[in-house]
Amino acid sequence: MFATATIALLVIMCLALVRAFRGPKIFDRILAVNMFGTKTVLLIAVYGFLTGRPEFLDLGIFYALINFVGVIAALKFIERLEFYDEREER
Amino acid sequence: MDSFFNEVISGALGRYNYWVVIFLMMSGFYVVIGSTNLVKKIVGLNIFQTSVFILYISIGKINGGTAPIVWANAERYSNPLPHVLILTAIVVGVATTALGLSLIMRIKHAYNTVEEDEILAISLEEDEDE
Amino acid sequence: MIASHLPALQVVVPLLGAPFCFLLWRSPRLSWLLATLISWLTFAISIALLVTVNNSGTIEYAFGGWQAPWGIEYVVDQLNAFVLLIVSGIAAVVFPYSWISVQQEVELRQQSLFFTSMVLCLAGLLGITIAGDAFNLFVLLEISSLSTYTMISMGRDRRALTASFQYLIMGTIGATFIIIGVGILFMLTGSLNMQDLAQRIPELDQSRALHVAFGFLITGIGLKLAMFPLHLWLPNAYAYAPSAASAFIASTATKVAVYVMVRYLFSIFGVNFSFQTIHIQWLFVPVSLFAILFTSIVALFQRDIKRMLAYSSVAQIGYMLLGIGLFNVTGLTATLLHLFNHALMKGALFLAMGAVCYRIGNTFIDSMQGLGKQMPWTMAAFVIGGLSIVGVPLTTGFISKWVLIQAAVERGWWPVIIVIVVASLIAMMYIWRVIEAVYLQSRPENAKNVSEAPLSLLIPVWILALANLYFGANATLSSELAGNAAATLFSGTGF
Amino acid sequence: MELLVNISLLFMLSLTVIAVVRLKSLFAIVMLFGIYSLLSAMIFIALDAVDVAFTEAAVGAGISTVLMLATLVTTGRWEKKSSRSSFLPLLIVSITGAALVWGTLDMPEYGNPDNPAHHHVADRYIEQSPEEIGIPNMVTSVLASYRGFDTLGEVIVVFTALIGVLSLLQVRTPPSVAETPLRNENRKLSRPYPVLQVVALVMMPFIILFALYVQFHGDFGPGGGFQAGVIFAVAFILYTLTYGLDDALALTPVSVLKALAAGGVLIYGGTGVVSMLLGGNFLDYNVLSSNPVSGQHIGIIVIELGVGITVASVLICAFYAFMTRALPDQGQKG
Repeated sequence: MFATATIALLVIMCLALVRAFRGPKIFDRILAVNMFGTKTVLLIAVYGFLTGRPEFLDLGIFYALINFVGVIAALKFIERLEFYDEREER
Repeated sequence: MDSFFNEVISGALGRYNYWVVIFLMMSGFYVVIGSTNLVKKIVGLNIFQTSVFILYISIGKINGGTAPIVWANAERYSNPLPHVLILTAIVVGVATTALGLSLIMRIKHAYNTVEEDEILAISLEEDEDE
Repeated sequence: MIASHLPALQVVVPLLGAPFCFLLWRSPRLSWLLATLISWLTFAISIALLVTVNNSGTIEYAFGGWQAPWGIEYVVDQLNAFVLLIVSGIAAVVFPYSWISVQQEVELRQQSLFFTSMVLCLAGLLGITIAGDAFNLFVLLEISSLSTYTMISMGRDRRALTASFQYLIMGTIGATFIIIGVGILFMLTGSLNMQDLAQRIPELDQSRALHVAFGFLITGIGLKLAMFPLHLWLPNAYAYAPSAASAFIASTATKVAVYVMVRYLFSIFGVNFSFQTIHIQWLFVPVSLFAILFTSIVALFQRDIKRMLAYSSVAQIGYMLLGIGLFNVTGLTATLLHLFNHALMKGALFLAMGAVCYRIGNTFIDSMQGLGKQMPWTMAAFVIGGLSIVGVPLTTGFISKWVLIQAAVERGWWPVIIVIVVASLIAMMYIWRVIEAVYLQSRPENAKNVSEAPLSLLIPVWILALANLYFGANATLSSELAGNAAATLFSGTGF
Repeated sequence: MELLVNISLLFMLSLTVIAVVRLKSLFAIVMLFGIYSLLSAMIFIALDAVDVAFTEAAVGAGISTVLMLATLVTTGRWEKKSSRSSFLPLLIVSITGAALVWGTLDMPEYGNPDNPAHHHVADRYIEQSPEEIGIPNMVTSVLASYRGFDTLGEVIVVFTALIGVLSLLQVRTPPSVAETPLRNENRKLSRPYPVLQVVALVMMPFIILFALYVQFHGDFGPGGGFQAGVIFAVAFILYTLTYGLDDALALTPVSVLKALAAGGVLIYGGTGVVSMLLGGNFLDYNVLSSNPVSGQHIGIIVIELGVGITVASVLICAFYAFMTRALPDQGQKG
């Protein structure tokens, strides 16, 4: 069961990655990165059980924290008008 | 012939990790020396260094090993020494990044651009004026 | 009790002195006083170390009480005791000098940060020299590099920022190459300790991975020591840094990098591997000959004298690599002697330029016209340093060039001697340009009158200038130290 | 299964790197760098390096990315098309890469337990450190004791970076006390992110608690002074992002941070000096107590504390300096 979950997570990570590459808008990328981060947290959890050492869940908590603060930082900085122009991301 | 292929395959399986990491390293290196935007150079430098870290950690991995924290069920542990070296190297890396980025901010303020070509052009003009 | 801790104290004193310098940020003067005190203390320690090594042989110090190779070890032998003396000696002269010069060239807000960086840089350079562990060397290298970038960026010209950034990129690439090399060595031997590596490498000399490690280490160190054509960061970095920083870095940083190169080539990889398996001399000789000629010519066309001196430094590094490339004991002796002598002459020259910059605000050759009458002492010191660069007898520069030529004669490589002579003539031309402007031309009408530099600048300049003359006239001490170290390295019993 | 995870992570890393080379939007590149860092941290977990994974995520995906974003605010987010030819860089990179690949042919096989790297120095760390040092996390043992001097160097590097950042970027001085009432009025009128501010305030104590846990649990699990310092700094970064720089500066004055940064280094170095005075070598913790193992414990706890203090204060201070440049008018906006 853990194996299936791992594969599913890896597939979803690839999909998020594609969104992060293609954009086209800034917000698509931020959302993609956020989703990617969430999946990493889950992958850490699943992988821990898969290898039999789930005590490394600490790491998962920390990734979630970094993810949260990172997204806030990204949003905060693109608030600046000079920074956010209407040009399409490429 | 058969044994030759076996050798190639097992040789490749024993090294695919290194090869991918070398590809990553070289891509990062290319971004550093190939791009003219200073921010992108710093990103490239980080990618280059991070990939070197992966190389080190690959050196320390042992098949069937587990994280080097005492565990009752452990058969064998992976090598902790590369982990220690890389912890130090990561910290050195972020220190360099912070310094590089603050330099970029000052350069932007002084030249109003962060493209190497444009800065070079301005500097050449300045050299001639002197 | 203290005697047994000297190797650790050599680095720990400046390393832990730096935070105190920083804590005195409200009073730059106190920061500077502390920095000066630290530099004198480290100089005293390095003298004590040199004496101990000469009397009782190599000293080893195990950090944390863990024996090598499990712990980190410091090893002092004749070679690095000599380099330690150069680095701390230059620091002991430059640090007292820095106060007045920094007053004028660095913003008040940054002054105590500048002194802290100087101390950190000193600690890093000493640490690189003394380290007996390949990875610890990398960490200390980064301490010295980061503090150097900081010092360079404090120059007044905005080009100081770009120079610092360029150095940061090149320096970090170099450092990363070094860790790749060290990583491969670790992969092959399982050790990071230099003595331990030296024992394990000979068994592996046919391994392709070892050859790659060698390549990466040489390229990485080459970036750090501005080996031609990897020198592009150097001229701007030296030209736009504050004067005190230029003087300190120019006379120590590249020397330490040359030392690391020698250490890797001779002690760690071993003479057999470096010169008979890889044939590194076939890289070093042509590259350094080209570098000597090319950068000397480029130096001729510089209007900023600090920049001219920077190009001349690249040429001098060429001489050092040439000495290694000649691959005999005399050649290596010339390299080590030149480490010492070049530190003295470039120190004197850059300090004299700092004094000029203090009075007239820049170091352009046009602005220095007729300065010989107004700043006679500074200019006289500059002339002594300049003659030393050219290699006039009775100066240190002559000694190292003479030994280098002897080494070339031993090899029978006459073209090399011709290149050395031609390069010396070119050096004479660029130094003559300055002498002509300073003594033979009159002060321009609109230039403001200046007086001689203050004593606190003049004394350090003259200490180094006189050292140039002293060690030029009486070279027994320096040649003995260099000769002994070179002989030990060649005998393969290095460390 | 582990092989599959490993290979797919490497595959995703390669894709990310290719995208970074091709993209022109610096914002996208920085975001992808965050992903790159998370992915490599995942690889570190898969390769049993949990401590490294912790640090890489903290530094790469956390601190570096935030600092890069702050830089982008001042520099703009588009890379200009360069006229420079990419032939020479490509050549250099290909030669370097080819040399490395050639070298791998003689490298010991990946993951083989008999590799020389595992059997010289490392054996002792694995077999004896639990008795000699007495803590289960071998990485912490090696980091703090066997190679403790490297770690002191690492703390000094962080400290050096602070010197550099402070000399290049000045941290804004917060408004004086005289202006405070007016400022408070202004703030009441414009509370831009009420939800975020409440969330941040609720989370702060937990983040700090987590930082303390990582600090003191580092002997038993992944973590230690450096990681704890970063988490601590993240708490204040969150506070700065939601409440503004002025409030953050009032909470943690820069002069205090600077003193703490130097203090952390001195705590670490001081431990070494004390052990010297007690008759051992520099950083020899055995002499700190009558029993060597408990001496090691004391030493490691103290130096990890020094690391944590320096790292936290340096990162907070550097972040403030970057914020001062990136969002200079934040005080008025709220």
